Amino acid sequence: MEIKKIEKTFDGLRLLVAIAISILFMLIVITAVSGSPMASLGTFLFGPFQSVSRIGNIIELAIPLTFTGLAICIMFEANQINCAVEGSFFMGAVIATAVSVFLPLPFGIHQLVIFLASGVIGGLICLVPAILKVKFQANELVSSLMLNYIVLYSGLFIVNRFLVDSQAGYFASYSISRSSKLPPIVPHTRIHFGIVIAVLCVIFIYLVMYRTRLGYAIRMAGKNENFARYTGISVLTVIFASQAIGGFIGGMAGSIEILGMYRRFQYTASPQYGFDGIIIATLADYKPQMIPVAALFLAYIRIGSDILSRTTDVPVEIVSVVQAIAVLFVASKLFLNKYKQWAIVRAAKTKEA
Amino acid sequence: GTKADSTAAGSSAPSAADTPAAGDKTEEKGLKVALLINGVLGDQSYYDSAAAGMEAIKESYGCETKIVEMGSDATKYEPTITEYSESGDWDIIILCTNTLKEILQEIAQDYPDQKYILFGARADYENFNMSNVYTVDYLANEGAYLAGVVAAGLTTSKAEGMNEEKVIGFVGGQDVTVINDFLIGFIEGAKSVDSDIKVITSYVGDYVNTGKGKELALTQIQQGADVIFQCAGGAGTGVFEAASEKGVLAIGCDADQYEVLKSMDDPLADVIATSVMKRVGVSIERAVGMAIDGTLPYGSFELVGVKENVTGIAVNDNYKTIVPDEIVASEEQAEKAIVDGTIKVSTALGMTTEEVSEIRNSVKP
Amino acid sequence: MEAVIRGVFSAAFLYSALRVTTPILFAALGGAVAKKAGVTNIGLEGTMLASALAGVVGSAYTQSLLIGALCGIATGLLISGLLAYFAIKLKAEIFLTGLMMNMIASGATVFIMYMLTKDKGTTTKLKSLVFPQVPLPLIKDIPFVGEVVSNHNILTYLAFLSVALVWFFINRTKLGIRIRAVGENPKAAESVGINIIKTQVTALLICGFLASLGGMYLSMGYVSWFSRDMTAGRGFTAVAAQYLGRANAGGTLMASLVFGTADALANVLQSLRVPAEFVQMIPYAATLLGLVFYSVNAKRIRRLKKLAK
Amino acid sequence: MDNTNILEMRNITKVYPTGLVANNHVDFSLRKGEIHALAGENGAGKTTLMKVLFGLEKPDEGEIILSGASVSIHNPIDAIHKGIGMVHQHFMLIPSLTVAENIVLGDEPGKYGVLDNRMASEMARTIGQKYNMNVDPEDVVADLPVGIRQKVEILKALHKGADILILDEPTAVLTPQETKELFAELKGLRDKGHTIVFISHKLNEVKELCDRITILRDGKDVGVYDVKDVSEQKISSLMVGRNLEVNTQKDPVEPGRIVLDVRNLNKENESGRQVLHDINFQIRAGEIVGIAAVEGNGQKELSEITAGLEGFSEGDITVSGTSIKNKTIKEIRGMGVSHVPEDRVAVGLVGDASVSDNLITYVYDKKEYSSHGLLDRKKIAGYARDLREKFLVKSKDGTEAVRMLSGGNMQKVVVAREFSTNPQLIILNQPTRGIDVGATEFVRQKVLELRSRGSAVLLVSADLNELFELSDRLMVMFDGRITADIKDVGQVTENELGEYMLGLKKQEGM
Ligand SMILES: Nc1ncnc2c1ncn2[C@@H]1O[C@H](COP(=O)(O)OP(=O)(O)OP(=O)(O)O)[C@@H](O)[C@H]1O
Ligand SMILES: Nc1ncnc2c1ncn2[C@@H]1O[C@H](COP(=O)(O)OP(=O)(O)OP(=O)(O)O)[C@@H](O)[C@H]1O
Ligand SMILES: [Mg+2]
Ligand SMILES: [Mg+2]
Repeated sequence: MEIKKIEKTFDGLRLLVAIAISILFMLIVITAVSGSPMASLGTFLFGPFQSVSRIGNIIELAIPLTFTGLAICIMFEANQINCAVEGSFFMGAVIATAVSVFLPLPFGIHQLVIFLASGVIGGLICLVPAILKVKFQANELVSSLMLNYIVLYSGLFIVNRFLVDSQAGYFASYSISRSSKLPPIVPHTRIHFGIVIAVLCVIFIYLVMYRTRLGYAIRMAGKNENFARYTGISVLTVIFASQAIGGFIGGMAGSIEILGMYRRFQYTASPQYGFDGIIIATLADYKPQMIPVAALFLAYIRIGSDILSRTTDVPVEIVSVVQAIAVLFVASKLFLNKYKQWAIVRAAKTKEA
Repeated sequence: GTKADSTAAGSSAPSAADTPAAGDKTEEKGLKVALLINGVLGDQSYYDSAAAGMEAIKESYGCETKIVEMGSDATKYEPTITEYSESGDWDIIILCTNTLKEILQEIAQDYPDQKYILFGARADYENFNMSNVYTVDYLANEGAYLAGVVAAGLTTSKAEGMNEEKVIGFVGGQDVTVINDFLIGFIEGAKSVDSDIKVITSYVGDYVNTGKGKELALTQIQQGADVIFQCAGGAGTGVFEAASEKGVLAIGCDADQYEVLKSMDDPLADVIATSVMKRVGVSIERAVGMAIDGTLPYGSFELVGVKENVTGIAVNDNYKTIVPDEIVASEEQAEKAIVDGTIKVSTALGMTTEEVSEIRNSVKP
Repeated sequence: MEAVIRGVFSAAFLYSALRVTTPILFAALGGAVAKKAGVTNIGLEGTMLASALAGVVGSAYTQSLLIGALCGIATGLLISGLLAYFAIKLKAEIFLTGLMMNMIASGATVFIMYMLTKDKGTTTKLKSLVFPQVPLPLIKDIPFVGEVVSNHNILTYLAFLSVALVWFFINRTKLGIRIRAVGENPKAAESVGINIIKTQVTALLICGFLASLGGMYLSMGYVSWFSRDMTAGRGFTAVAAQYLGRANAGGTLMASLVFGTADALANVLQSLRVPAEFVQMIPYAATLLGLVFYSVNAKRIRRLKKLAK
Repeated sequence: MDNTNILEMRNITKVYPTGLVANNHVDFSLRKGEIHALAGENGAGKTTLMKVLFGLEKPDEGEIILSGASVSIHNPIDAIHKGIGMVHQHFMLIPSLTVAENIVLGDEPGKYGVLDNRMASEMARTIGQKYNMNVDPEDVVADLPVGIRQKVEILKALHKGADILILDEPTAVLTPQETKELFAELKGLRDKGHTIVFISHKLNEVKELCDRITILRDGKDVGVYDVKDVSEQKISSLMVGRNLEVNTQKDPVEPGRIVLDVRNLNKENESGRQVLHDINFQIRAGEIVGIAAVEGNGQKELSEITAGLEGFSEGDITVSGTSIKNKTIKEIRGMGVSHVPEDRVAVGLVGDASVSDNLITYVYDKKEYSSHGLLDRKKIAGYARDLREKFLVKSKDGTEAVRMLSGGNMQKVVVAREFSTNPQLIILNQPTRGIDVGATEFVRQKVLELRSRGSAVLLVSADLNELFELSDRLMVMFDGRITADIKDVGQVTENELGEYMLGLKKQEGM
């Protein structure tokens, strides 16, 4: 137990040091660019908490990140490096718009139908690389990267052809119908009902992964496919089910984002939440229960740097560098390893003695 | 050559800023103006032009200015605009495009004391109480029409670099309404010169892929195009490169791109026969000037185009050297016709996707 | 339609296919070298992007093409080195590290460009240099062939030459054998005294070098400036090409050519009456089909082999 | 042999990141020109100690003294420079390279960074001739049988100038004949002045080959002995710290009904080679049928086909009268078939999953282990705990990853899982490979327990002792055919069996 504690401590420490390094980097950049570095740093760090609506912004942004993080979590746990969640999210948003605009339904039912439709389409998209892998041994990472472009252009085609509101004056669909919106649930923010679904999804994925047969099969087959074959766990089921579930969540996430945060569909490029999901899942160490925490963290530094760039001269682009640095150090398994080894040796020795 | 002037002097619009009066306005310090854009700077056209307008406001009226790039994530727009409105620090908040219009329509009612200028859109004054918002939009199609006249004139002429075929090209960023508004005007203008003219249309797919922009232009040139109009933001620079490589001509967009490139000593400038201008910056400067004078009609909408000298084509040294006199003459004639209303240029605003693609396909080679 | 057919069967089309292939080929070859050492480098996109800017900045400020090129290469090495540091030395997930490199490059290039030029779009303000186009003596006079093959950018020739160099390097040099050993069985390589980390880092640096040439081709050959995110997914395509080519020099060349041709074709097809979105899909769809076709073919070859026995 | 130490490892302590103290103040020394055995139970720390010596692991304490001088060995290059070579238990070869390339790897001949292939082949040939181990330098390693690969491994170390040669369980994958050949070669090396460290769990081999022995127990060294002074009995009791009953007690069991029935089985592999020819045999309930064969003669295919892992071209296999043809592995397992695979790490276990997760594979989908549609964690944990206790798996609480266990304990996890399903038929493939005496004895005991309970057992093993000890009937396979079916195991000598295995002899009517 001693050792486990040391590992936990060091994982925590690594997280803190990683964050400290990225903040230090931010400080250096700010100093180089801005006249009043300390004030700017304060804006970056504390700005996001300065008003209810800004805190709201963090949570609003964390919602889609949580979904795609969960999707990636279950897909990668099955050892399928499938990046098609990106496509699922985009197409989910497109389908959500289509159903919202063209299929009038009562409030409540409308949302359910949309979740289902975009979830299904998202699931189907993520199944494509899985099928290509099973049938043609095509590497799912490569095929999903290519697939994302195909999905993006197909989605744009659908919007352009069927959904675009030529009165809008910009590239946007008809307005999302009132009956399908996800209402805000916290006053003075735009935090919408999607957060409830996100929490439910976290619980759902946690239960699937650790309390169901499918989850057991996914975890075992994901770590050793030979083992699964040999013990009679169906690898096909694992691949298809994990990709379908992940894709479903990804697709549904697209619809929730559109219904909760947008008036009209207006993406002209993919918003990259699928790739963000990979960051989230890594930060959370593929633990479903940690996904929302990672999502909130990422959302926090993004909102912080947004505020920073709005109020100072620091260009917003720098945030991607800061994010990447934080993620890199957190993901570096051997970072601070020397000290960890030292602590472990010491602990082991005291136990011996 | 009044069109080449950078001052805005709309003949009908109430004019306060038509003479740049840098010196005597600086005393009136204190007006704080913020520009919130739903993108990032560096497109060398729309947003940059607006930014130049802000710079001019600072210079001319001594305003304190700020530009906020809200990026492409649409979920950030509403909180940012709200935050700026709430702070009360800014006398005027300037917003742009239809994307922000819908958000502003809701926010503006909540902050009746805050003044807004919205350009590049037409606000819905009937359904929303927006007495604190002034809106101005541009007739880009009119400028593009003139470019079409010039392009068609060139391709059928014996000017340098022009081939036998009556083919011109259009490279757009994306197949979307704002871009297609240029396209429709361009095609109409070209056809007014010669109804058999062919226009090859390609879209880059985004506004950044310069390589693709160049590749598409090269392909068009290979198919016989000798004047190519680019509306592809940053990717459009690739079109100039292709034109320069193959010895044909190009037409720029939004700003006078010849002058922009020339000022950087860029040899590419020479292939730019003219540019379709949308003098966004000028219209901002003009509006703020009117606001200072207290003459800005908040609560109303203005549509400005060739007539107001906000859109149009760039008549610069290069244009004068490259374009033969008879084409210059026919362009001037078309311009007059637009100003006096004898020519009504179609617009892509309100057209369905099919209608646009029908027009586009009808002139494909 | 006619125009399209004329377009596809012309020397200009083949010429443009080679031109479009160039940056992808460089990056894919780099990816192949890394892959041989057991590292899938998904950071090619970022490496290319960063080098594209560095080359422009370097050549603009020194007015020396050589120094510009060296700056670009150094930046490619730097990004690869960073990737190696985190992925190889600190054992961060390689796939994630690659994505992060892309993220860093995408943000940092705009940031630096803005610092230098106050412009976030392109560097046209900087007077940077370009690599020259070179007509091939003798060959240039052969009809058709000359039009296709001659008068390319010097980097295009270098890219195709690199195919042979990479082949020789991987199969015939000591370092190449070591790289293969490390990629195939790192523990075994380590047990004979090969430093796995050093070897993988070297492979990644070579990868960075090649990718940097691909990046500079974009900003200093293809066009003459840097613009934000100008790689536009070519790095990912290179990963696909490298995979399709099984990380072998020849295979990677073939795959890159397929993609380059599909891309050139898409440009020509834009003048057809097909929705632009579908045309834009072509290169990616072609790659996806390539993946499928490849496996079908591999299966057939296996069957034939079986019959032969 | 003189009595001066050429190598001393003093006070070596190695703590793994898991907190496990693998070497605890270990002293180890070598004399020039000796073959020195290193023995100990699974997880005693043998491999770790040698990895420290070869620079693959960094010790947390202690020093290494080579030829009288204190040295530090940071990595294998240092070790190689100092004349230390290591042959790992698992092959360390690059399959796609040739023998010559493998041998020179790390120290390749050639100018300007270009590999000189001719020179490499020449060097490989020369070194092979010098030590009388003939291999074709141009062969690609992927195509070679294990025996030859073992030689390549040794040549590789010798080529690098190893004076001290560490061999970590080199015989685990060899046939008796190959082992004999290896021993002759090792003795030859000793005579040429090389010093050899020999790790093995087979004490008879230690007795036959080695001069001295160092015994590790639980990470500590329990002493150095001259091999001629200690009996096998004594060695194993030193290893485990208690006395061991080495000879398995086998109760007579009356075989029952036919459980496994294999008829006219033929199999063609991927590349079209016929690997099994007309295999026919039965196994009855309560019967252990052993298969003896040199590696690559179809025994692996036979066991994998029977377990359902691979299909077959012709014939039929029935278990208790039901054919397994076109059945999924899950269905086959449902028919009461269990299987202990040859490779526990790659196939038999999920290294990154917990010990408990590795134990519950066959019960997690049973009704009684779920409630309300979710897995009942308490019940499952209880099941896993019972198994750990029953099969003496050394693990704290079952939550640590299986890869942290030693080889023997890993094998116990596999055995625990496979034996606890009440199998009608169990297929055992190398059930005790590379595990220590104690664990081996334990596993064999469990096999006999199954037999008493009426399971049919198909046993494939490279360990002839094991086959003799456990089998009620022995079959020999050669070139995909059954060449001998020995009903009375007591009647056949090891030598005779070897002749069948090598295809020198064939039983009448086979
Ligand atoms: N990399 C590692 N990380 C953590 N623990 C390890 C590692 N390598 C070995 N161990 C543990 O250290 C102990 C000693 O292992 P070692 O391999 O030295 O034993 P061994 O004597 O070689 O056993 P065997 O006979 O099974 O090969 C074992 O309990 C093993 O689980
Ligand atoms: N990375 C690791 N983390 C934790 N434990 C490990 C690790 N690598 C190896 N081990 C443990 O250390 C033991 C020794 O590892 P090694 O690679 O020497 O295999 P081995 O013991 O020789 O193999 P065998 O299990 O066949 O005896 C393994 O049996 C395993 O239990
Ligand atoms: Mg060992
Ligand atoms: Mg072992």
